[in-house]
Amino acid sequence: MIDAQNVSKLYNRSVYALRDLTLKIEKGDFVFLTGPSGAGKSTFLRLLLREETPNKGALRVAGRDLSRLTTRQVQAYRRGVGFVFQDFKLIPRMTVLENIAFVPKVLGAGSVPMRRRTFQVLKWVGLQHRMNAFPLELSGGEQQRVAIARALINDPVLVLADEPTGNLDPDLSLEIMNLFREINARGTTVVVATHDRELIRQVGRHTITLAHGRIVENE
Amino acid sequence: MIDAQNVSKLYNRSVYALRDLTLKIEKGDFVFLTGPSGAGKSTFLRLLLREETPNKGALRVAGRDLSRLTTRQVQAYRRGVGFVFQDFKLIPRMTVLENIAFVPKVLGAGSVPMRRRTFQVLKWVGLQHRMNAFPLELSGGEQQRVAIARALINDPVLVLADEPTGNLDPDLSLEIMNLFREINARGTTVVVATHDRELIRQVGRHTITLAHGRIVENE
Amino acid sequence: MRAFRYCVDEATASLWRGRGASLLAILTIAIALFVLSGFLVVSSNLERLIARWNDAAELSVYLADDISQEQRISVDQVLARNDAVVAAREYLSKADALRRFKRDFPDLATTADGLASNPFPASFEVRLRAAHSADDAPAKLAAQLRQTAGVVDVRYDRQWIERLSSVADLCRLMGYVLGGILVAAAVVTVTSVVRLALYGRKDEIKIMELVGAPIGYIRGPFVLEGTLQGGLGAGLALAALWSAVLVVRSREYQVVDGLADFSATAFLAPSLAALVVTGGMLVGCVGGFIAARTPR
Amino acid sequence: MRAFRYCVDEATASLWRGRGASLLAILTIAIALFVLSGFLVVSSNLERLIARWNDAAELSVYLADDISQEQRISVDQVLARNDAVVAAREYLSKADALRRFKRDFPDLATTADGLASNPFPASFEVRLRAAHSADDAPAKLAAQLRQTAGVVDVRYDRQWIERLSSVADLCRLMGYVLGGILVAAAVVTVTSVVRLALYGRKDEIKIMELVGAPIGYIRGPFVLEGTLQGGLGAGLALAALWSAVLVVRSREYQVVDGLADFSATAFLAPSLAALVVTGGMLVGCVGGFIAARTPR
Ligand SMILES: Nc1ncnc2c1ncn2[C@@H]1O[C@H](COP(=O)(O)OP(=O)(O)OP(=O)(O)O)[C@@H](O)[C@H]1O
Ligand SMILES: Nc1ncnc2c1ncn2[C@@H]1O[C@H](COP(=O)(O)OP(=O)(O)OP(=O)(O)O)[C@@H](O)[C@H]1O
Ligand SMILES: [Mg+2]
Ligand SMILES: [Mg+2]
Repeated sequence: MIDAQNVSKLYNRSVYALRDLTLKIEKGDFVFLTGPSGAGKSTFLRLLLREETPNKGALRVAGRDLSRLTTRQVQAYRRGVGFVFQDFKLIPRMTVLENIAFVPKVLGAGSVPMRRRTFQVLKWVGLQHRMNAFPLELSGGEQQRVAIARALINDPVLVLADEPTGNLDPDLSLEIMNLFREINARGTTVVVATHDRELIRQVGRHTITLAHGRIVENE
Repeated sequence: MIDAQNVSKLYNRSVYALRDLTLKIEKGDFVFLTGPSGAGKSTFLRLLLREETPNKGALRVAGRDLSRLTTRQVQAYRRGVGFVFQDFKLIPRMTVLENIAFVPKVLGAGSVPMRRRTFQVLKWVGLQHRMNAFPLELSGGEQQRVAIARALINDPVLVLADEPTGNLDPDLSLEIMNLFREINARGTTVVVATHDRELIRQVGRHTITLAHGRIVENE
Repeated sequence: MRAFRYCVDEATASLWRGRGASLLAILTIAIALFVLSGFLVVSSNLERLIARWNDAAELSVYLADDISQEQRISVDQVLARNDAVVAAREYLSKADALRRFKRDFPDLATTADGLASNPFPASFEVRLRAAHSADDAPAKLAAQLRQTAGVVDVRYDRQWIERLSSVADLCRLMGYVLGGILVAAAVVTVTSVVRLALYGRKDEIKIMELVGAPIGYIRGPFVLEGTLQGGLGAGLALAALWSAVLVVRSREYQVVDGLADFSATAFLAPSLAALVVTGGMLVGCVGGFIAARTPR
Repeated sequence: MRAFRYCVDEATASLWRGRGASLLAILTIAIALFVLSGFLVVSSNLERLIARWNDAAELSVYLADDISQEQRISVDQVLARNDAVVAAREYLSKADALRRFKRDFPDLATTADGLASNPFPASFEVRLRAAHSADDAPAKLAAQLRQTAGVVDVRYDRQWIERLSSVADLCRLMGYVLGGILVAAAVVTVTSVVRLALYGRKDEIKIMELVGAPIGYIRGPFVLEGTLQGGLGAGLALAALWSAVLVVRSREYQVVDGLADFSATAFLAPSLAALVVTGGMLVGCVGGFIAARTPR
């Protein structure tokens, strides 16, 4: 599914965020990405969303070279990926419901099945009672769950989650992880960046540890 | 230091974020505020910063009734409080250094002692090498540490931190907590809202647990 | 179709949500277009006025004192035949000419009375058609008249017409300059208003791009919002202008009697009004497009 | 003092950082003020022109054909004594008057030649001072002259003056209306530009408030930024206008000869130019203040 060959990412101030990263993630895998703050976890996920392109090396997802996509292809590719952002990235002027259903709606999903699907994901993350609230009216953990719900609505083939439980208490974190596991069981590839060693221990899956932009452990 | 009498907070959509909260926090205390997502932790801290006022009850900090302050008094009060926001609230157009030194600078701190002080806090949070970066060029954990540094620069009498380690790995989290403990040892009152039970266990202090806007445990 | 409905919904909702900012944008556009089309009204009325003044251009055909009845009639017929050029003609006898001289120069009236004989010739005073007052048809007519028996002299007021058309030229020149400046002002204003309004939305656009929304859906509403703002602004400007015209018309105010008649002030021609609205929408559309293209 | 230096630093830095948006704001202000002060230039030049036309108003003092040398000198002395009203005087002999008649009415020249005696009286042609052309000092002078021996008639061109001043009135009226609209346009534009620019900053203002920054420090830079934008815009407008005036001046273009002389086109008086700059800064300041007051 994911095939990174000698990928390096260097930001403008000559900070190497990733250095010569080579790794393979198979279709259907559930992978934890961990490492200290500033290790390059978010950067790797950002490359996978094609928010950035690598300065060196090739990154292929499902056979496509991400550096070689046109703007339109990028949009289509992103629609197949569910992304949970570290800083949520909700649209403040839209309600919870609108934030979640935005992309399927503009893609022309029928309104009845879409509504049902939206309720379903909202229930998964335990937010059905807040569906008409605006993001700024939600607690940190609630916003995070909206971000998770948005990532799941489209039945993506790849779910990328950046610190999806940073603002959640341990019980809720485990619930969300079970949700990801459930989705993974249905064949979706899942990559989760997290600091929460406790969580990794409890879920216990393939874990890649980064430090200073390099892989230090892969098991 | 903090004296809440029957404080209730109700947001526009008739959601009770806090209900009849009565508690006292002594000067020099180190208090953890915990509880599930949406329990009202951030709301309580926001009341303490006077970002919001309670709908019912009285909230006094250092003898001042927070509902009775003029705009100018509010600004002065806030300068005595160090606040770490759950969503960081850094100013994107300012560098790390400017973000941290902004308030002391406008208050007329001499530029030499201020520079020394700024370097000191940046070193505490381990970010001296990124001081000229802009917030959007930082990883999540780095931004969080900048927010912590800003809260500490003014030698505040009260430090309020909302999920200050949500984006940090366990080792860094413990380091930051040690920093708070150090400050606390010098007489500053510290209130930290967190989900991280592991951290609370390790630091082991006065812990107030909220659920649905009420205190369910206070020990 | 679905895309279009989505854009319309979004754009109107956004206009409504940000009504403070939108109102300011619309007002700014309206004022720019008001001044611009106000200029158009003034200039078109001025042209009409100049045309009317041109109309007043005259050809004087002086007749010999000893002209015969037949000769006079034949001169009259030459004028009648040339009715493509001649708007009106009036016969002024020697007595009439003396009276007119006395009226125009009252301080010389007594002097004129002291004269033994009436020195003023009889004449035909000819009003030319406006359409021809600038080309050489009147000159040809003058030449023809000069050869007609009984005509002493033909005085054709070229200088007066040339002065008028140089005034008209100047008006037009000022019009182009002022019009150009104001169109530039409108474009800059709309673009800046739309862009500035969108600076506040760049995060939103970024998020939409990151979740894979199709480009049309990201930009469409902004373009449409700009277009709507432009159209509304233009409509407002025309409404304001129309009231201004009504106010001017109602004034009982005549300067230099007969030269300017305010009650006849004309509004913009329908096609010009449509052009203003279309122009406003186009400018808004372009502004919205530019703004949505480069949100960073 | 420290607060002020901070505000200046912040405002200029912010202008520089957001130079795209700021440039648009400045340009918009510049165009609004350009049109506004352009109008001021046109109107002040028009007033000067009218004053000059007024200056041309004349008093004609017709003398008897049999006037004695002493009488003529005493009439001249009456005029000389009234030099508060009289700008210039010129003696026109009977022969001069005939020449002028022939020049002004060439088609009657032959007729005039045929006259036995010269019917035109000698006269003093008097130019009045502009300051007095509207009050009744000229009328009093005329009355006095009428009683002077050797004077046949005094013709005082009241009607011409009244027409001119009604034209001037109309110009002034149009000036007020247009000026009012354009000032409104400038205010709305600046306010909206500053406000819109600040919508994008409301998060920042909120954060500053939350970390306890003093109010002056939060608002000061925005107010100053608006003021700077206004001032820069005004400066730009004046520079553009100055070039426009130079262009107009360089034109070899005289309409209705002698009535309007473009090469003498005057720029704004320094005090007016200062007013435009101050006005721009004031408007920008008010806009910045409003914008910083209500960021939510
Ligand atoms: N501005 C607001 N308007 C309406 N409701 C709000 C607002 N802010 C918070 N709430 C609601 O109040 C409740 C408490 O929110 P609060 O942010 O205090 O929770 P929290 O304990 O900080 O949760 P978390 O751990 O997820 O950050 C939540 O149900 C939230 O949806
Ligand atoms: N836009 C950017 N410009 C410059 N440097 C950047 C940018 N984004 C990230 N960096 C730097 O790249 C490095 C890796 O950042 P990244 O966000 O990938 O870390 P992370 O592993 O996600 O950390 P955290 O756990 O704190 O979120 C950091 O040192 C960061 O400062
Ligand atoms: Mg990260
Ligand atoms: Mg919270």
